[in-house]
Amino acid sequence: MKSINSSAKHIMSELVSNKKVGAYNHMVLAVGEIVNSAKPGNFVAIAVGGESSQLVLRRAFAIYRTFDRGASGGLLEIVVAPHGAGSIWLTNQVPGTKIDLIAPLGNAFGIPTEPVRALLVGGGYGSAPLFGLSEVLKNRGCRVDMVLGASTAMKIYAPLDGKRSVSSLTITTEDGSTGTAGKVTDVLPEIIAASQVDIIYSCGPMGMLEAINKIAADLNIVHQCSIEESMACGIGVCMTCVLPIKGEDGVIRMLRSCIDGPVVDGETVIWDSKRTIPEGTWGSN
Amino acid sequence: MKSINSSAKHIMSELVSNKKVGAYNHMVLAVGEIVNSAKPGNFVAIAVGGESSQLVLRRAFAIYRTFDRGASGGLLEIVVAPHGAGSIWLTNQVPGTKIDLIAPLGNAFGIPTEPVRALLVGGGYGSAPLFGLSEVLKNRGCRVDMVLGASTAMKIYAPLDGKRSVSSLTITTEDGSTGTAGKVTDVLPEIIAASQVDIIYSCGPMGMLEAINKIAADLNIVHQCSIEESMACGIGVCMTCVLPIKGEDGVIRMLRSCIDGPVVDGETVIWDSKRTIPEGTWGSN
Amino acid sequence: MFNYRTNLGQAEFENPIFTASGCAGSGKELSQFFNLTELGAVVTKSIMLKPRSGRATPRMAETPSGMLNSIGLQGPGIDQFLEVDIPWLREQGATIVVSIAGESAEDYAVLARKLRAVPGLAALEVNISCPNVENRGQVFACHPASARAAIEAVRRNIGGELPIIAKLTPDVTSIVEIAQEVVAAGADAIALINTVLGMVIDTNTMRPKLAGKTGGLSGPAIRPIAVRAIYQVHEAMPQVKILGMGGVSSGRDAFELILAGASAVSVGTATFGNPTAVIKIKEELKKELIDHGFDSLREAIGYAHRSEGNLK
Amino acid sequence: MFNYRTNLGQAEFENPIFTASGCAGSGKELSQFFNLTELGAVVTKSIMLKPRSGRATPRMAETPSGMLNSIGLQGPGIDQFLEVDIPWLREQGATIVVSIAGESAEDYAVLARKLRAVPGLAALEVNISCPNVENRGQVFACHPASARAAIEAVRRNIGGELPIIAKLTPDVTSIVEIAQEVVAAGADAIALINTVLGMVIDTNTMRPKLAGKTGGLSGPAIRPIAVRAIYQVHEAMPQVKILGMGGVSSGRDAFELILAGASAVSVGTATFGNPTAVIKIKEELKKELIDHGFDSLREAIGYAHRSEGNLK
Ligand SMILES: Cc1cc2nc3c(=O)[nH]c(=O)nc-3n(C[C@H](O)[C@H](O)[C@H](O)COP(=O)(O)OP(=O)(O)OC[C@H]3O[C@@H](n4cnc5c(N)ncnc54)[C@H](O)[C@@H]3O)c2cc1C
Ligand SMILES: Cc1cc2nc3c(=O)[nH]c(=O)nc-3n(C[C@H](O)[C@H](O)[C@H](O)COP(=O)(O)OP(=O)(O)OC[C@H]3O[C@@H](n4cnc5c(N)ncnc54)[C@H](O)[C@@H]3O)c2cc1C
Ligand SMILES: Cc1cc2nc3c(=O)[nH]c(=O)nc-3n(C[C@H](O)[C@H](O)[C@H](O)COP(=O)(O)O)c2cc1C
Ligand SMILES: Cc1cc2nc3c(=O)[nH]c(=O)nc-3n(C[C@H](O)[C@H](O)[C@H](O)COP(=O)(O)O)c2cc1C
Ligand code: FES
Ligand code: FES
Repeated sequence: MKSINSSAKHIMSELVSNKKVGAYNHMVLAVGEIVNSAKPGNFVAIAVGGESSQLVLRRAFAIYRTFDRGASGGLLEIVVAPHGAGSIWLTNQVPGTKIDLIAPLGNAFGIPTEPVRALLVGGGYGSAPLFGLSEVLKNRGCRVDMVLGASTAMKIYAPLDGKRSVSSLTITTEDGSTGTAGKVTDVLPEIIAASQVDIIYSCGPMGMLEAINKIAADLNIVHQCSIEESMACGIGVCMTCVLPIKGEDGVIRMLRSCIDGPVVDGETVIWDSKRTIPEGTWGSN
Repeated sequence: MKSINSSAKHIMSELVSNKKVGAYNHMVLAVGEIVNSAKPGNFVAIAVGGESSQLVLRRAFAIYRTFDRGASGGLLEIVVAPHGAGSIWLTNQVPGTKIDLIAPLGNAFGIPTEPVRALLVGGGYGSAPLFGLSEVLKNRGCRVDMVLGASTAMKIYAPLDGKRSVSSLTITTEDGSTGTAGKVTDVLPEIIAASQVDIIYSCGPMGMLEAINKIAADLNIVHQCSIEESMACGIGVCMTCVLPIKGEDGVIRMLRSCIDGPVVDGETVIWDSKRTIPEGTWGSN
Repeated sequence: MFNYRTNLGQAEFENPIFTASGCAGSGKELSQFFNLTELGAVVTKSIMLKPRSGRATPRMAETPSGMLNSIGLQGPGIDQFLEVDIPWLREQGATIVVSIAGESAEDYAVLARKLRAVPGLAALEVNISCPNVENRGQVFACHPASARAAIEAVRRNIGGELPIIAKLTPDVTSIVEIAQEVVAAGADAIALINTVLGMVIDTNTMRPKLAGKTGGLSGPAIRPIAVRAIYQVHEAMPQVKILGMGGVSSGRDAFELILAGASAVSVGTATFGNPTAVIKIKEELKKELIDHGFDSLREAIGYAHRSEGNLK
Repeated sequence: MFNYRTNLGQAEFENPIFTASGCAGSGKELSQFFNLTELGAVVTKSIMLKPRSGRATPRMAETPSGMLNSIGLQGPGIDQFLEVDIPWLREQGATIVVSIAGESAEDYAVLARKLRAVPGLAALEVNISCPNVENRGQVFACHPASARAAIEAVRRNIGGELPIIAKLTPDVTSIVEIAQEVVAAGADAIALINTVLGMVIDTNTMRPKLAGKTGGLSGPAIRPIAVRAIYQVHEAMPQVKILGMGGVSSGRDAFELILAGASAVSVGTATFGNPTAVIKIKEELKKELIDHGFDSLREAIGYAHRSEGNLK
C-alpha cells in the first residue's frame, strides 16, 4: 500500500492575509516547503480556538492555491466560510497570527495523461480547490469548462484570475441573484453535450455531488468528486470520516475519506446510504 | 441584612491600556459609572478565555484605583500577575479589546471616623488595593505608613504616584534584591512602635496575613485584611469561597469571602484551619 | 401566540428555565441582577434538617469546560430556612421549588412533614444524590432500595398536593433502573442530572486539590452525559416529566435537553460565569423554539425521539 | 540518571506513555510523524474475531473540551490483523500491546487462543467495555458476572506469559467492585477509563447527531472522572498496576494520572488534535517528574495517596 501522510508536515505557519470575499474569507498562510508537495485536492488541517480553547479537534480546509516564492517560502491559500465556532475563530484572526496546521493531507485529483475535455463543478466554497486543478489541466492541454453554483451570489467564489484559467464559466444561484437561476445540475447536461466532456471533477455538498454523479453515470462520464465528511483527526487514526466505497473486487468497504479521499471516483461511492451501513458491506451483519 | 451585590454592574468594558510593570501587568478599563460606587477593598470579576474558551469561571482582581473622567466615563485599574491560563489570557489582551466584567464586588476596607495612624502592608500584587485606601485615609487626615514585601524586586508593585500618597514606605524582599532583605513581618514591630500605629490594613497571601495578624494580636492593634480564597462565582451563590469567622456571638461560621469579604477583621478569622473545619463551627459534626 | 408554559407532575410553570439547586444562593444574591419572577422557578439549595457547616476548603477546582465542587450542603437547616429564606422568596413573588437532602430515610420523612404545611411552594425536589450515613455513606440514588426508601419516606409524609421531583446522580450502571424505582416509589417527576463524581490532583502539592478529595463535576463538560441520561429515561418512561440540567449555558443547550425529553431546564454552573445566564437562556430558548416552527414548548419536549420518517 | 521505566504485571516498558486503543490507527498513519519505538507501547485498536464494518456515519460530534464517537470497532478481524498489522509493527520495532474485544465470552476465549502463540507481544488489553450480544447487548464491564466471564475466558486460554490488562468502563455504580472482580478472575492490571456514554442532539435536524445515537465521550472533559476512577481503584488495590487514560493532553495531565495511581498513561483524543501529542507528553512528563525531585517514575505512582503528614 502507498504510505500514508507521507508528505504531511505539522508546522506553525504565519497568517499573511485574511480578506472577506463575498460570504467567505480568503486566507493566505506562509507554509514554507509544504507548497512543494501540495497537489490540487489535498487539504490542510488547522487547530482552532487558540490557548485554553474548548475546541479539541482540527478543522479541514481544501487547499485553494499554493504559490512558491522560492527563498521567501511558499504560500498556501484557503477559502473559509464563517460557519460555527472553529471557522469563525479562524476568520477572526489577524495577519501575523501564528496558525497551527498540518498539510498536505488526503489524496489529490487524478490528472489524465493525455489532453481531455474536463468539466469542473463547484458548490459554494467547493470551487476553491478547482482553480488550482484547472491550472494543472490547462498546462496539460486540456479544455476546462467550469460551473459554479450556490444558494446566492454572495456564496459564489470565483476570483478574476481564477476565471481566466478556464475556457468557460457558468454560474447558477438558487435565488437567481447572479447567473442562471437554479442548481448546477440544471445546466450540466447542456454543457456536457456542447463541449463533449470526458471527465467531471466536482467539489461541494454531498447532495450536489450525488446529483452530479447521477448525470455522470447516465452519460457514462468519469466523475471524480471531493467529498466532505466530518473529520476528527484528518490523518487516518480515528475512523470517523468513513464512507462506503465499492472496490475493484466488488466489495463495499468503509474507507477513510481523509486518506483514501477526499477525492473519490463517484462511480464507486454508495450514495444512498445516509445514516446506514449499505447491505453487504465488508464486516457488516 | 445589608443587601448583597447592591451596586454590582455587569458590563462589557473596553481595555484602555495594558502595560508590563515588573512582574505584573497594569491594566486600565473603561467602566463608566461603576467608578462612582467602587471603594478601596472591592474587587472586579472578569470573564477570561474569550469565545469557545474552556475556562468557565470568572477571575477576581482587586481594584487598584478608579478614576472619574466625568463625561468621558470612569476608568478602573487592576494589577495582574500572569500566573495560569486565565490571567495569562487577560494580560495578553490588547487595548481596544472588550472585557466582560462585574464590579464593584465584595465589601470595602473600614475607614475610621477620626484621624488615626494607619499601617498598610501588602504582599506582591496585594499592594494594589492599598494605594487607593491610603488616598482615602490621607484625606481623612490619617498618617499612613506602608510596608510592601515580595520574594524579589520584580514582584514589588509600588508606582511613584502611589509612593507619594504615603508618609513612609518600607520595602522588603526575601532575596534582598531591593529594600530590606527578609519578610514584611521582620520590619513591622519596629515601624509599629515608631509611628504608634492604631490600625493595620493588609492584603497578600494567606500565610503573610496570618503572620501579620499574630503581631497585631500581640500588640492589640486592629487588623483589617483582604483575603484571597478561590472563588467560582464572586457574587455569593456558589459557597466555594468560604472561610471560618468567629462572630460577635462567639460562634464560628463558614462565611463567603466574596460578599462578607474579601476584607475581614483579622481577629475574627480562625487562621489555623487549613483543609479542616474548626472545632465547634456552626453546623459541623 | 407562543406558549412557553410547562409542567412537572401537577405543578405548572410560566416558563421552563429554573435555577439549579445550590447554584443560586438564597435568591437574594441574584435578585440584584434580575427579577426572580422572570424565572420558571427558583430551586433552592438542598436544605437539611440541621444547620451544616459544609466541607473544608478548597471546595472547588476549575476543569476543562467545567468545575469540581465539594460544598457539602452548607446551609442553615430547615427551621431557619422556613423562617428566613422562604418568606423572603414569597415576598419577591418567586415561584419556589424547595430542594431537600437527608442523611437517612427518616430525615427525608421529617423534612417532608415540616414542608407539607408550608404555603406557596410549587414543588419539592428531593436530592437523593447524597450519602446515606446509615449505609456506609453510600449515595441513596446509587441503589434501587435506598433510592426507593428515601422517596417513599417523602411520599408518605408530604400529602397529596406537592409534586415530588426525584433528583438522581448519573454515577450509576443504569439510570433508567433507578428512575423506574423512584417513580414506583411515588415520584411525580425526575431531575437529571446531578454532578458527576470526579477528582483533580494539584500537581504542585501532589495531593487532591479539594479538601474533600473527590467532588462533583458540572458545566458544559458533562452536557453530553446529561443529554444521554434524559434521552434514556424519557425513552423508557415518556409519560414521566423530566427536569433537565447539566452544562446548559445557552438557549441552544437548553433546546438540546428539551429535544431529549426535558420538560424544564435548570441552570447551575453557567450562573457562576454570568449572573444573568438564566435570563439570557430563557430568551434564547424561546427564539430557538419559534425559529424551528414550534407554537409551544410542549411540542418540542422529546422531539428527538420521533421516528426517522416523521420530519418537521 | 532518571529512571523512566515502568511495568504492568510482568510486562516491562521503556517509558509510561502509550497510544490509546482505537486512537492510533494501525500505527502506519502516525509513523510518518515520529518513530513508533519512542513510545512506551503502541496499543492497537480493539480487534475482534471477524471483520467489522463499524457503525454508520456520522460517527463523531465535537463537545466542550471533548468529543463523542461511535466507531463500532471497525476493523479487519483477528486473522488479517495477525497477517498484516502485527508483522508491520514488529518490523518497526514497536512495543506492542494488542487490544481485543468480543461479543461473547467465547469470542474472548478464541481470540486469546489465536494470540497465545504470537511472538513479540508485550501485553494484552482486554476491552470489556463493549456489548455482550448474549445478554441484551449489556456491556460486559457493567456487571461483575459478565466482566468476570470475559476475563476468565482470556485467562484460561492465553497461557502464563502474556499479562492481561482489563479495560473498564466508568459507567458503573462502583468501578472498584468491577476492578476487584476482574483481578479475581485473573487480570494482571486494569486500564481506566474507557469513554463515558453520552449523546449530542443536532439542534438543526433535531435528532441525535450520531447515527448510533449514543457515543463515547473522550478528551479533557472526562479527565476528572478518569483521575477519580484511578484514585479509587489504586486506593482499594495498591498492588494492582493501572494503565490510566482519559483526557490527557499534556505532561501535567499525565502526571496527574500517575499521582492518582497510574503506572502508565495512554493518550487518545489528544492525538487527533496533535499527531505528535504522545511525544510531547512523554517529554513534558519526564520534565515534571524531574522538576518535582523524583529520581524515577515509579516513586511518583500513587504519590497523591500519601498521608497528610508526609511531604516531599
Ligand atoms: C475535506 C474537507 C474540506 C473542507 N474544506 C473546507 C473549505 O475549503 N472551506 C470551509 O469553509 N470549510 C471546509 N470544510 C469544513 C470545515 O472543515 C469545518 O467543518 C467547517 O468550517 C465547520 O467547522 P466549525 O467549527 O465552524 O463548525 P462547527 O459546527 O463548530 O463544527 C463542529 C464539528 O463538526 C464538524 N463539521 C461541521 N460542519 C462540517 C462540514 N460541513 N463538513 C465536515 N465537518 C463538519 C467540524 O469539523 C467540527 O468537528 C472542509 C471539511 C472537510 C472534511
Ligand atoms: C478577592 C480576590 C482578589 C484577587 N486579586 C488579584 C489581583 O489583584 N491580581 C492578580 O493577579 N490576581 C488576583 N487574584 C487571583 C486571581 O483571581 C486568579 O485566581 C489568578 O489570576 C489565577 O488565575 P489563573 O486562571 O491565571 O490561574 P489558574 O491556576 O488557571 O486558575 C485556576 C482556578 O484556580 C483559581 N485560583 C488560582 N490561584 C488562585 C489564587 N491565588 N487565589 C484565588 N483563586 C485562585 C482561579 O480563580 C481559577 O478558578 C485575586 C483573587 C481573589 C479571590
Ligand atoms: C457549587 C455547586 C453546588 C451544588 N449544590 C447542589 C445542591 O445543594 N443540591 C443539588 O441537588 N444539586 C447541587 N448541585 C448540582 C446542580 O444543581 C446541577 O445538578 C449540576 O451542577 C449540573 O448542572 P450545571 O452543569 O448547570 O451546573 C450543585 C452544583 C454546584 C456546581
Ligand atoms: C475515536 C475513538 C476510538 C476508540 N476506540 C477504542 C477501541 O477500539 N478500544 C478501546 O478499548 N477503546 C477505544 N477508545 C477509547 C480510548 O482508548 C480511551 O480509553 C478514551 O478515549 C479516553 O482517552 P482519551 O480521552 O485520551 O481519548 C476509543 C476512543 C476514541 C475517541
Ligand atoms: S478523520 Fe480521522 S480517520 Fe479520517
Ligand atoms: S465565590 Fe461563589 S459564593 Fe463566593
